[in-house]
Amino acid sequence: MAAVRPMQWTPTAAAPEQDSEAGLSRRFLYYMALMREAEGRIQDKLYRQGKVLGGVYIGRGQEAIPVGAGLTTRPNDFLFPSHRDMALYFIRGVHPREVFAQYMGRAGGLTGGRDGNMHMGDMNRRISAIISALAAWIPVAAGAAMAMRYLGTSDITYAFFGDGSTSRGDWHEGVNLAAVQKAPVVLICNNNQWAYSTPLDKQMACAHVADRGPAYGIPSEIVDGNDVWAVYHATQRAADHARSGLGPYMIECKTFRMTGHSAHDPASYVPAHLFEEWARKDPIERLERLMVERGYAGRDEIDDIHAGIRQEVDEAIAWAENSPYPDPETLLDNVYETRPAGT
Amino acid sequence: MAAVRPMQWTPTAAAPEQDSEAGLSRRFLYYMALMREAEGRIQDKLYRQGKVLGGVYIGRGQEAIPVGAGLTTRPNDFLFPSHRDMALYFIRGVHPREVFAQYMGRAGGLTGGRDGNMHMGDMNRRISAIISALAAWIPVAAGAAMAMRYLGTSDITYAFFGDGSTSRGDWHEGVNLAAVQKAPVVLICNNNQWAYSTPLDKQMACAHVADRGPAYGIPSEIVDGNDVWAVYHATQRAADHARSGLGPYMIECKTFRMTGHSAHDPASYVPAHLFEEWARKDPIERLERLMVERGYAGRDEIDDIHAGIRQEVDEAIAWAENSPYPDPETLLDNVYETRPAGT
Amino acid sequence: MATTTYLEAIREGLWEEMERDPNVFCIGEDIAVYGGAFKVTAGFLEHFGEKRVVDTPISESAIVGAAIGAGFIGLRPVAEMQFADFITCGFDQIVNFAAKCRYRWGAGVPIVIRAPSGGGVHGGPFHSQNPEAWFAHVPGLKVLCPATAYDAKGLIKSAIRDNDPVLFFEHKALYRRIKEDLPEQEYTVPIGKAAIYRDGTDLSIITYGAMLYEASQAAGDLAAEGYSVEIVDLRTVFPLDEETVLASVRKTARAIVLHEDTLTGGIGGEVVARITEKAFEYLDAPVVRIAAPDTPVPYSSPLEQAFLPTAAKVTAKARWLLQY
Amino acid sequence: MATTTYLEAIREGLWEEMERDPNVFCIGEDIAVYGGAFKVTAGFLEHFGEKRVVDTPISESAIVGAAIGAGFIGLRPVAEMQFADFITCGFDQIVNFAAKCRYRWGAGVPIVIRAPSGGGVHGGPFHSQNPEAWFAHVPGLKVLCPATAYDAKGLIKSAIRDNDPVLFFEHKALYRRIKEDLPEQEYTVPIGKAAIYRDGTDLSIITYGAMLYEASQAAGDLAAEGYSVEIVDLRTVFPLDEETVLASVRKTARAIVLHEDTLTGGIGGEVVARITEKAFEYLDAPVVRIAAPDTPVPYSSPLEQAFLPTAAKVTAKARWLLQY
Ligand SMILES: Cc1ncc(C[n+]2csc(CCOP(=O)(O)OP(=O)(O)O)c2C)c(N)n1
Ligand SMILES: Cc1ncc(C[n+]2csc(CCOP(=O)(O)OP(=O)(O)O)c2C)c(N)n1
Ligand SMILES: [Mg+2]
Ligand SMILES: [Mg+2]
Repeated sequence: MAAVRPMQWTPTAAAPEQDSEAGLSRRFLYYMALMREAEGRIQDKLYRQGKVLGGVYIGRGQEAIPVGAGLTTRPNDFLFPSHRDMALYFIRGVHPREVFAQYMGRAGGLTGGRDGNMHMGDMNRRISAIISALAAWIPVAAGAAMAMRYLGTSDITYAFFGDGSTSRGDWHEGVNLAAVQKAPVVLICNNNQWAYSTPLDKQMACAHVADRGPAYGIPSEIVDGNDVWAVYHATQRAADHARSGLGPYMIECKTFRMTGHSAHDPASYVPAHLFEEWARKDPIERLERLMVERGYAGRDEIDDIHAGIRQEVDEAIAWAENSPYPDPETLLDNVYETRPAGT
Repeated sequence: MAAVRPMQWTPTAAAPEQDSEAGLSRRFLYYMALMREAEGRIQDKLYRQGKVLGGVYIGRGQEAIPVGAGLTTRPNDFLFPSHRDMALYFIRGVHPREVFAQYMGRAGGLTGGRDGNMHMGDMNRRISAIISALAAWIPVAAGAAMAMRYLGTSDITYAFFGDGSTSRGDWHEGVNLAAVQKAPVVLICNNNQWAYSTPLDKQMACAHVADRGPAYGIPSEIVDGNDVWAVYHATQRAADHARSGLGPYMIECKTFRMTGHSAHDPASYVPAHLFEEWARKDPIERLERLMVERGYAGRDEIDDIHAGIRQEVDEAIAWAENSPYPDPETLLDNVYETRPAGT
Repeated sequence: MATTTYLEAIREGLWEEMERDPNVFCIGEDIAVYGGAFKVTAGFLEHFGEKRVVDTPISESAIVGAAIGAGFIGLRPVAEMQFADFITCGFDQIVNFAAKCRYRWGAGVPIVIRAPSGGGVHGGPFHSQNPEAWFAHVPGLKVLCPATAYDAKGLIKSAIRDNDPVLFFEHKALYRRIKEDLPEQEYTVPIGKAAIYRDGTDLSIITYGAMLYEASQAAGDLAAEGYSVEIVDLRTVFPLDEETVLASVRKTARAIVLHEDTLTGGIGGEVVARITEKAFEYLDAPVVRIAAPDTPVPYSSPLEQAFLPTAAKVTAKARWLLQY
Repeated sequence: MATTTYLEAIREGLWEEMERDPNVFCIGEDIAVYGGAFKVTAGFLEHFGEKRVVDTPISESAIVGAAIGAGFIGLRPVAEMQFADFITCGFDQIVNFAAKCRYRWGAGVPIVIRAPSGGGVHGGPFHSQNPEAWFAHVPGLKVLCPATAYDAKGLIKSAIRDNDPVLFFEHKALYRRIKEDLPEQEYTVPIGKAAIYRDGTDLSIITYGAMLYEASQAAGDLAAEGYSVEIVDLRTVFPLDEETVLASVRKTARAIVLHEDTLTGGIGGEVVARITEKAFEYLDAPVVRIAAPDTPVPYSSPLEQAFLPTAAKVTAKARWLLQY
């Protein structure tokens, strides 16, 4: 199965050794822009062309969260993304080809066509595939973290979720178990203020997701989710906390969902002025302004990064479109490690 | 089915019109002592004699909670007891006969032998039967409360649960839904500091169950669960809050489980000194001392109440032992309102 | 030209019942402002108001639980699972709370749980499942899987009026694909009664849900070959209308049980077992099942196509049986 | 005199695997300090320490989820449900997370979920259920229901070594009732293989779990009447060992499928369907099922006795079949 054979891939502008502020800014920008471009192509082109079928959920306007948090991860940490965190896959070394092929149901996709859209994972790259049931991965992340401690490592897990997902019983059970067990989990909420058509005040009667930390005896902090540096620093604090044996730490990233819930949702229930307001807070533009202001990069360099990404994405889509569909003969494979007699 | 035909029963010492402080004290004492006596007979006699089979879970030392809370209820309020709240049934007018017959699996029991121990309910008397899965009734209580508001009544629901039950996903989902919907639910936690063999600090990493109120944006308060007057007043506040449309209100009653988890559990995992400590805080003795001090009742009157209860219980047990077992011919009845063809 | 889609039929049934009985109300995720993920309840909020069309947090267990509680107080809640796949998140409430109250303490639970199920829409493993078999194993529940617009409307109305918990699986691939003319006047369809969708004498195909149309196509193809195929549409998969099934098989002596749900542990086994036990002497050939294989529902089209049972598979098996 | 109870056999199997492989650990409610509601893990905490015997909050979904997560990191978790009835609270994690990871993205989930199931102990509706059929309908899971101490030990060891999610249902009425002498030397029992518990030629009884002993008593009674009854103990109810079942029925030409779980939608239907499809020509009589009726498990003794299948019911039906 394709899923377990990682591809080799070197991101054009994100070599990990660039750890100066300028270098890190460039990596932030690269991954955020790559996510924006890749998701844009999927939602606005491939989906409309009928090349991507089924549900499409993108994280436009929220890229600072997976990127700021993702770049604090170490190779052995295990990531549990939610459905608007595409950048985490790139940060984990998943090739854009594999992502496009995933969306188009091709054999070269991360799940080889078995599953679609953001339902992808790779054990070798230590990133999990979500199941649809929201927050189901919170207890799983807790258990993985318990296992890491059990094995005596300083590895940690990162669990991502939306505001709406906190309503699920699994979220509660998972956070509570992690807290009691002092499991090294970093809990990262993308509070984009909507869950499908449901606004925050119909989802919870507390003002902030972070208000839920004390219910589990864990620290929680609120951060501007459109400020990638802020997300990065907060996540670093959270990771340090978890890594040093103090248990889970929750970060609530305030942001906004700049699209409908999915590609088919025009989001007419969202007051238009909110989109305008939040468009002005776009995390990519904001980072670019900062980079220019601080002299981390010139406009040209930034344009080059975008151009490089567009080329990468063009190439990856072409590759994915040439990837064959999975062979129906493989339909029964891999239900179990060994196929049971008579099936 | 026996369950839907309430018996006539007049409690010996608990006429509802006694609403002076002295009168109320007498009603408190009556129900607490009745619960103590009934549960004592079940656990220490009938169970040992093999007349009660299966699990037995009693609320010894916790009687002030169902009694203090229960006596704030109005006839149309709907009660969702937990498994250590027997007094609620008596307060609802369930006859001790029906309770003993329930425990002995007789036709005259509240479920006619269909279910056992505290798994009993009665729609006519507006008291629900729990299912075993802890906290499953919290969302149910939320929905019942929503329906009451829908119907334009000022009725409310009371939902009882233990400290350990707050770990369940259903607890979270139910409390959150109630909070968002501002459903009139009074949430009453018996924090007896154990859940089976599991102490609080392995159940939750916060200090108090009440710390969880803010996570739902609902008021919560801590009360001495062995002080029936304190429970009564706190519940009254909670009920007023809920009845006036302000939504759920949580009360955490600090108490102690003065037995094993169930009749077969010697509770050797509980440090012995805790039993001694809490024995001194016994809610019944404490109420009696207060009644005598304040001149609400003399020792004689108190002794009379106990004697009356013993007699009532003797009679009820005798009745229950004479109640027939359910007829196996009824096995297939009442799975549905109308039995499907061919079954 | 046929005018009412399967989806509209459900909407109409729901609407009529809400008009008829003020105790009927809807509860679920994104059903009010948004009108539901599939727009079944579009326009309900505007007409019936927010007391009767309640958007909830993402809490399937609480949705079912709240419906049960509202049922206790005399309402008739219709709960929606956004996708049937998420019903597993409210499983305990359904199988242990709702299903067992009446038996245990005489408390009826008059709730309906609507859930869009089924594949063929590129939904992948979590937006395509057919969970009916789990619930058909739970005494106390009723499980409906309408295939036609007529039945969808008639059954949702019966479900709402029923005093026991009813699971109503709406096949999402039929929502907009199936269109029929429905009667002007009000009607209901009884729960627990199968329908003879097509009369025949040589072979019975017993099926339900979207597979009805595969069966129908197969029956057409086989008619061209001179075979007369009877199709039994179960409609209610639990409690099963054994009489109608047995009567058909006693007539035709050959049977295929067809469902989209995966084979092992699906409802097919139950149907075959009843036929084998109670119509054994009438059988001229083995009773065979056609169902999806024992795998999750794959996403990619070629895989999903290979996964789903089709008319062609039915026809091939039927020929073998008819020549047996 | 036989020395090892069914319960001790499970304990021994678990203990040996924990000794053998440091990646094996136990997680559940009240399993450490208390040693488990049934004391299966009594003494484990003292011997293996609290890292390997983990008491959790009352959170069945999180217990299963945490086991999955620990499995991702290379451990081999054994999770306990205090009673099998509570497995419904972790249902989504089992059927959607654990069962589907390998198929979707190649991630093996090497977990075991132990759960005391079954009636006959006056447990009432929520401490007596047999939930195996739900899971036997979920591709990706393996479902074990051992009946003997030998199999219980051998299968728990195989389950722990298996790289796929395994549900291990321990029949609580057998815990202390069944005693056997077990081999001194280590052994395992293969998953997916039924056992011929008793050889016979006239009739096959296909069963598993506690019903094995009712079948066995019935077979004894029928032997006295001159009938030779074969008993197939499925042991693994999913994936099913079809070959062994079919071989038995092809030999005897008559079959009863017997289980304690309720009739409709139980595993019996699946077994009958496979026999009917694949051994049809060998059958001399209808294949019949004996199972609990379609009701919740009642508490009171006379009701529960009427509910549970018994040797007498089996014998009566067998006589009818043998004379068919
Ligand atoms: C248990 C469950 N119920 C419903 C859904 C359908 N659903 C998918 S995403 C979504 C909204 C999620 O909101 P949130 O957690 O805030 O994440 P966001 O989409 O806003 O990033 C819903 C209701 C689901 N996936 N799982
Ligand atoms: C979902 C679920 N898991 C496990 C159990 C078994 N069980 C019954 S009571 C109990 C402890 C409950 O603790 P708590 O809520 O604190 O109530 P207490 O018994 O202390 O009054 C447990 C684990 C159960 N009934 N339901
Ligand atoms: Mg959101
Ligand atoms: Mg407790």
